[in-house]
Amino acid sequence: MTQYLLSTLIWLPIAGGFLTLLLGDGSRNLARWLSLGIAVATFAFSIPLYLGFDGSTAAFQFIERTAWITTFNADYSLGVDGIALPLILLTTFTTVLIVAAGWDVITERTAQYLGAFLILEGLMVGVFAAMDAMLFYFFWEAMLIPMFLIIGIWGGPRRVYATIKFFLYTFLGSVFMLIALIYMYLKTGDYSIAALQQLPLTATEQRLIFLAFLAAFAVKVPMFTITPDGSRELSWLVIALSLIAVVYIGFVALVQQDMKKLIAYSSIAHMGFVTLGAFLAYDIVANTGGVQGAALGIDGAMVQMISHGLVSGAMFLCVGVMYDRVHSRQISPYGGVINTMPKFGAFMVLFSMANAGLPATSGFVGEFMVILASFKANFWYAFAAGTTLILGAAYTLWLVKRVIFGPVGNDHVAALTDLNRREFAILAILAVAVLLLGLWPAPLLDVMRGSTHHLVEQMLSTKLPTP
Amino acid sequence: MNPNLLLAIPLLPLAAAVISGLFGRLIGRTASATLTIAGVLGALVLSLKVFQQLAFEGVPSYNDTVYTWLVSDGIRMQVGFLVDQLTVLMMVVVTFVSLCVHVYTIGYMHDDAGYQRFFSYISLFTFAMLMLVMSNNFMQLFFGWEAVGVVSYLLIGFWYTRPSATFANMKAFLVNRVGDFGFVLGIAGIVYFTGSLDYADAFAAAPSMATKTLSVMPGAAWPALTVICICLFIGAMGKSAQMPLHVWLPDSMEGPTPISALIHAATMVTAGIFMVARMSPLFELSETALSTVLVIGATTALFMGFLGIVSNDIKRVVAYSTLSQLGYMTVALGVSGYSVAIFHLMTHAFFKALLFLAAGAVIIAMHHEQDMRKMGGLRHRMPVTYWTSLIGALALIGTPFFSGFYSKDALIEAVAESHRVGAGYAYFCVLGGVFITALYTFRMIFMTFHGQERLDHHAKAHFHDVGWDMKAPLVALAIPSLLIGFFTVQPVLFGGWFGDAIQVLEHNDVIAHIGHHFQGPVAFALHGPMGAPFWLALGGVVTAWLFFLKNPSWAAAWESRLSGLHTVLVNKYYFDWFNENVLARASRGLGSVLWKAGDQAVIDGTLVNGSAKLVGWLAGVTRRVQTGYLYSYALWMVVGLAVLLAWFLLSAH
Amino acid sequence: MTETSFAQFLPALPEIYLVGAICALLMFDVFFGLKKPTRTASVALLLLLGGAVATLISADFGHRQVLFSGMYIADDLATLLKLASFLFVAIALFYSGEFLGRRKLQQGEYYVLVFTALLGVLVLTSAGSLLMVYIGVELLSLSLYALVAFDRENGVAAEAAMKYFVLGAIASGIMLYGMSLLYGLSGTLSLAGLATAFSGPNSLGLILGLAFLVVAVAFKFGAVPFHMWVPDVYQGAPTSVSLLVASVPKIASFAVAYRLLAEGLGEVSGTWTQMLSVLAVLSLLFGNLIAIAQTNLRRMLAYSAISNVGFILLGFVTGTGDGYEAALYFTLVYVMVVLGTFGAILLASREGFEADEIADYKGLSSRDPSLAFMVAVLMFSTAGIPPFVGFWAKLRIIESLVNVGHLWLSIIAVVMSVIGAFYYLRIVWVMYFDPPGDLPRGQPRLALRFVLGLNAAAALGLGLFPDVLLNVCQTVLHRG
Amino acid sequence: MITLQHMMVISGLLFALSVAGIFINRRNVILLLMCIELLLLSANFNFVAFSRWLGNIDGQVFVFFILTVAAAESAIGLAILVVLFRKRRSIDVEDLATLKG
Repeated sequence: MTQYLLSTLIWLPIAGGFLTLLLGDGSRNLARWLSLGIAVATFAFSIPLYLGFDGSTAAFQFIERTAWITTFNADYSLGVDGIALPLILLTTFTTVLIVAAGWDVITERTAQYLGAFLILEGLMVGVFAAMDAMLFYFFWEAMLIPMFLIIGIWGGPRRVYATIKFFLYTFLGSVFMLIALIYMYLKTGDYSIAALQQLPLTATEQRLIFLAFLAAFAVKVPMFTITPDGSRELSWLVIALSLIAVVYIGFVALVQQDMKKLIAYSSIAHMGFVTLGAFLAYDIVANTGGVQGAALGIDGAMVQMISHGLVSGAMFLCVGVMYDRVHSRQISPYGGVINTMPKFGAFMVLFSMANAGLPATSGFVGEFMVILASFKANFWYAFAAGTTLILGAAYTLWLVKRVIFGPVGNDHVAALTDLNRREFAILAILAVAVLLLGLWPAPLLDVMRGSTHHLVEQMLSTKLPTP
Repeated sequence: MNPNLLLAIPLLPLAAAVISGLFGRLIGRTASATLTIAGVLGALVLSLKVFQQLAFEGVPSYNDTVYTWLVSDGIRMQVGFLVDQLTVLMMVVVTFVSLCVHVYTIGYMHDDAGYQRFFSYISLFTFAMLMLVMSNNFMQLFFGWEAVGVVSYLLIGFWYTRPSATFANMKAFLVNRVGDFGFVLGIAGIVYFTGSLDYADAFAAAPSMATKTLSVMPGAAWPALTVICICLFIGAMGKSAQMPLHVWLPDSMEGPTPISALIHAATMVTAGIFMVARMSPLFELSETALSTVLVIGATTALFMGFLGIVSNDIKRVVAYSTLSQLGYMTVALGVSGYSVAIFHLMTHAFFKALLFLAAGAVIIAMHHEQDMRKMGGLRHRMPVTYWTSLIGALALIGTPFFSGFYSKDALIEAVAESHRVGAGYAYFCVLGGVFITALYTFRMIFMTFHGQERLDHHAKAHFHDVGWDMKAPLVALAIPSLLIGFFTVQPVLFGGWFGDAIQVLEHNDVIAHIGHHFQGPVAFALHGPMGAPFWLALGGVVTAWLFFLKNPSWAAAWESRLSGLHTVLVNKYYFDWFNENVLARASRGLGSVLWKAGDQAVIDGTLVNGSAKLVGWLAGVTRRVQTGYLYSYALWMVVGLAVLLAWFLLSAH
Repeated sequence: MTETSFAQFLPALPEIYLVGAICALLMFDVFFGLKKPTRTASVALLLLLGGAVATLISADFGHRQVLFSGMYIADDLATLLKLASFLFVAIALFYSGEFLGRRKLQQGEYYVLVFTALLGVLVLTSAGSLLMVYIGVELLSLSLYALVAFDRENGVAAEAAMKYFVLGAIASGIMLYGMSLLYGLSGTLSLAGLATAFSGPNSLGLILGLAFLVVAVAFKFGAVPFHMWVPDVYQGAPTSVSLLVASVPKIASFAVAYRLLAEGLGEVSGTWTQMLSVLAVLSLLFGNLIAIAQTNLRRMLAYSAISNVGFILLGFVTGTGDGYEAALYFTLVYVMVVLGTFGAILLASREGFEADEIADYKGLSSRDPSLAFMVAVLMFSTAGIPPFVGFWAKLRIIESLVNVGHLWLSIIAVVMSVIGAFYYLRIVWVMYFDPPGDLPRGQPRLALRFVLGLNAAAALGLGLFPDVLLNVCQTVLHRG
Repeated sequence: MITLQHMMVISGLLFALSVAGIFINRRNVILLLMCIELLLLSANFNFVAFSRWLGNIDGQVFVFFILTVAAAESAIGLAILVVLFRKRRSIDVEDLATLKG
């Protein structure tokens, strides 16, 4: 079974998704239970992945390899390292919650909604598990389709333009990555990421390829180790963008009147920490002459990514809970929600605190680690990153103050009903996850250790001939 | 020392908090109260046990890890305890005051719907504070640091339907976050040099850090340890409400009074003082940092005292007094008198908690009336409260033999002994502060308990003294307020109680200098009237008597004569005005500008929508080439052919 | 006639068979089909399948045979293209059946014209001389002109036919002029002869002749600026004819380009690849841009075709076997998907509702979910999004371009295909995000739906397992 | 002496004339058909000339094919013209512009 574990994690939800699509809305309940079953089963299958994983080594595990496209020498090769594993777990975990969260909220085209999410899940696992660059790109691009449909059909107002924009600009970003991949393939004759990492490249090539990857904003951090010298040279760009994301977006989030937008902006700021942490290695070496801190930054980035998935997801769910009742995402129609929804209020405050990076919640771990690491690179990096302590708290707590606290704002709020059992369960599971990760992140870090160290080595290697 | 015993100390309140928080409605009011009180009582008893072991049984101090939070890049982040003399003193103070507050809460919150929630919060707070003081590393310190912040956020906003409360709690959290911002940078700096978060490693590396520099600005290399210490102190400024980060504390009086006693007198605000004392091996090596501490503390001590004179809200007077006293403690830190800072912290915890709880008792008796102008003559109506308050007030102004006298007098002498940059200014401030302290303290006592009754009809009709559930804690706190200084000044200050917990360089050791003249607590107290502080305090009391009891019209006259100064004071030096109208407004304005100009106009408008529009426009224009007329189609073909021919023929030849 | 001489004709069996089939179909229609036209349609389908069999019988895999003094080439490429042509024409006729019946176009002549057009395609795939190219082109074109105008009650169709005819004739004239120049320079009409004749530096006359021929090829493909007929014909012709024009002739165009340029004039590829690169870029640019502004689905597909032709031409621009292979793969994939797209239009259409405006597809996902799903698959495939086969087609072209160092061309190609993705997405958007209004619900037409489903499934299947078709293309061109 | 160059010039002129005729003529479709014949003629002229000059018969064979095809082409062109006229009552080129954009 473990032999095909990754394939199962990819194709089970995809097949389940198609099955759900086939069921259609005629048997809505069946579709719900089926998709929940599939999501839970997928999550269950991802647990042996964690249990059987050896975190002490950087080697890929649960490897599957079959020839796929002989013409391109591209293989269907899957495997996980310490960096992919947590992301896969996050994916399978959140999908269960997403399916449950949409249970009776999505009344239109329920089956399509659930099916699209299951398919998306499979594709995402594929993205994380792919060891072949072409396979990675294949899954990566294919993800656009369910995302396009999900945003377009079930998104908010102006969703159609939003989803078209989203699709085209993501597509534009990733085609450059494609050209870069092809370019390298033509030099190695192989699409396997490991082979691409061995490929010698000139400084200019590395620079361009790095930028192409950046355009696609590759979630696959290890991809950047293909161009260590290019990364070294252009890491300032990523760091600058990250810090801008943290500070600039912090201010922008402060003035949002739409809760969802506010959370979306805060999510950008959090992702700024991810990219910041991932690219500190070069500055750290330049500044301190040692590597300590580089892996800390990458670890922090990873924890931040996982935490961001949980916390932002939870915040969006909270907005959804209110939207289902009042049908507004603006802040102004609310106020004093905690009076009528005490349980919900408690959750919302908890997740807001996590969003503001409070210790003992998952939101703290990654931020703390990245700030520590960024000090090693440059005092001002840490300074700029540290402002999130103030800005993040400011926009989050101001949101909480205006929405949750205060006297009952109006009749809508007065008529609110507290969480139902399903909503409670979902938020409670997320709350437990957020606290668990915050109180004891060691298991997560243990899994990644080997891989992050390997990653740092790769980043700090050079492909240029020594002069 | 038994690690399980140590572990039980913070976990008992935590467990009680979790149970009464999550299942409070299920188990009921009484059970929640009993449970949390039992939890804190357990913590107190165990703390005393640890105290006994350390103080009398000669058990060495404890420093070990409970569990590894995470390991990344060889940096171990752990949860662990360092229990030495400094820690155990804090533990006892925290759990004792907390216990009093818990008991007091039974009466104070009796009619409140959020009874269980309140107990849960204060127990949680006790847990967070214990984690803070017991920590043996910076990660956990920061955890406790932020955790007390968030619980105080919850507590200040306990009455969440009051807009003023939700505003105050947000303000408190944000201002604290400004401090934490500095704090986290300081921690990062320590990790930068030591690669470890443990105190022990940091202290061991302190001498080497003192020789290193950080190039913060290009070309300017700053002494690393100074940068780190100042960053850490910024954290302390937030938590211990030092100017200019003090603004949250007066506003936080929006919370229920027990909170004020717990958070704003005894525990949370002293976290900063404790932290600097804990970091004495680092601070000692940076004169610049200590001078900064000294000046900021001195300024706070004097100028926050002034505000107490003009405030009419009984709780706010105590709050400004707290600010001022925190300034005193900071001054003590600044002159390397860490032990006297902690000593004053301890005595202050008792008498200030007492004053807060007494004020709370008055407020409850007056049916939530906090304006002292509507009180007066209450000493007959609530004698227990009056007498305990008086004890607290006398302790606060430093009456000989009262606990506050020992700590404050030693503190002032320590400042006098110091030759650090800023010590002169500090000496002036702390001496002036003595007069001011006596003035506002007795202004409060006189306006509340003496003179004519100025109660309105409603208050008079419904007035009823508080029950013994609230009086008992007052008495329980009055005893140490009166006595603890007398009994502990010798061992704590001059008996080497702190041992290695606090490290002072020999040439900085002002306390040792005072110790040469120390001949026991009685002599020390009798020596009091020989010094300026005693007469200044007496002057303050007399002035208060003249202006606010004997001739209240004088107060009004002086008020109008000094109306400019008065306005400045009433507006609290315009700090709030500045923060709200300049800082907050500028941030929101910047946010709006960035959003509208940056996000909407440039990114969305120009880059995203603009490029889409451009493509759409091009599409509309180019489609017109297809006119539908055959001859134009033919023409395009011919033109195409001609251009191809021309191009290639010309380029070929 | 001896046994061996008969064997000499065997490689030409597909064409011979088709000529016979045309006669048979004419006769059948006269005797049996006039009263029940559906019979003729069924027979035509059978005959096409027979043609595929005949192609297989005549094929001699892995060998290249040259017949009739070099006029006729039988190789793997020809076999593949012929098989594909038979198959695709059969699918096209199957899709059109209902439509033709409804529009009273189901007459024997229609099928005969389709067959003659197909004959033109077959001739082109095996063309070994300029004369054969000319004959093939004219066979195909003349049949198509007639087919476009086949619906005599439709003035717009006649207009489209007229434009097509006039422009096509000009293109023929240009091609002939170019052929005459090449003939004058080399003294031979055979493509093999041309290949040996030109090897030195390019003379003025050669450039002249090449330019004329390139223009003619570009016209057949419908590359900018020789594309003007494409949108008008796609929109004006009866849908079944648009389907035909959009599909199989692309195979013929590939064959012409390959035989004429790659094989015949391969030695001077430097010149014509440059010319083609200009046309390819223009096609990508204008095709994608103007398609965005369209409201008529068929017209939009026409511009989409123009942009896709840009991709095919980019394959030729490489001037390498790798690029030709990519172009072949792209052509086959494109034709397959475009068949499905037009099939979907035919399935959606009904009496009085042509379903050729984009707005006609509003809310299709709720009116006819399975059709909407299939259209979405085909659209995503054309846009080049994995896991559909269109992705590999584009990837293959870009890879061949990067391989010869044409980085800029490949960047233009991908950027334009991102812009192009917009109008494919708009179809999905209209189907899935817009409310249906009072547009009619779907009709069952199960047979058509089933085959269309297979068509869409092929787009997915070949996308998941692209190796099959990629290997076929590789084999065909490398051994041939 | 008439040389190949003369022939080429003539055929070039014929070609240019016919092409010009096609896009300059904005009136009548029949004129277009005639221009197309002229276009084919220019190619024929070339073929014959080259064939003669090269002493190679292939070109002249080609011409026969072109002539035949041209006949078929004219037939189809005229047939389309008839259909068009029947529906539109006009053979004006200017009127052939319902499909555009």
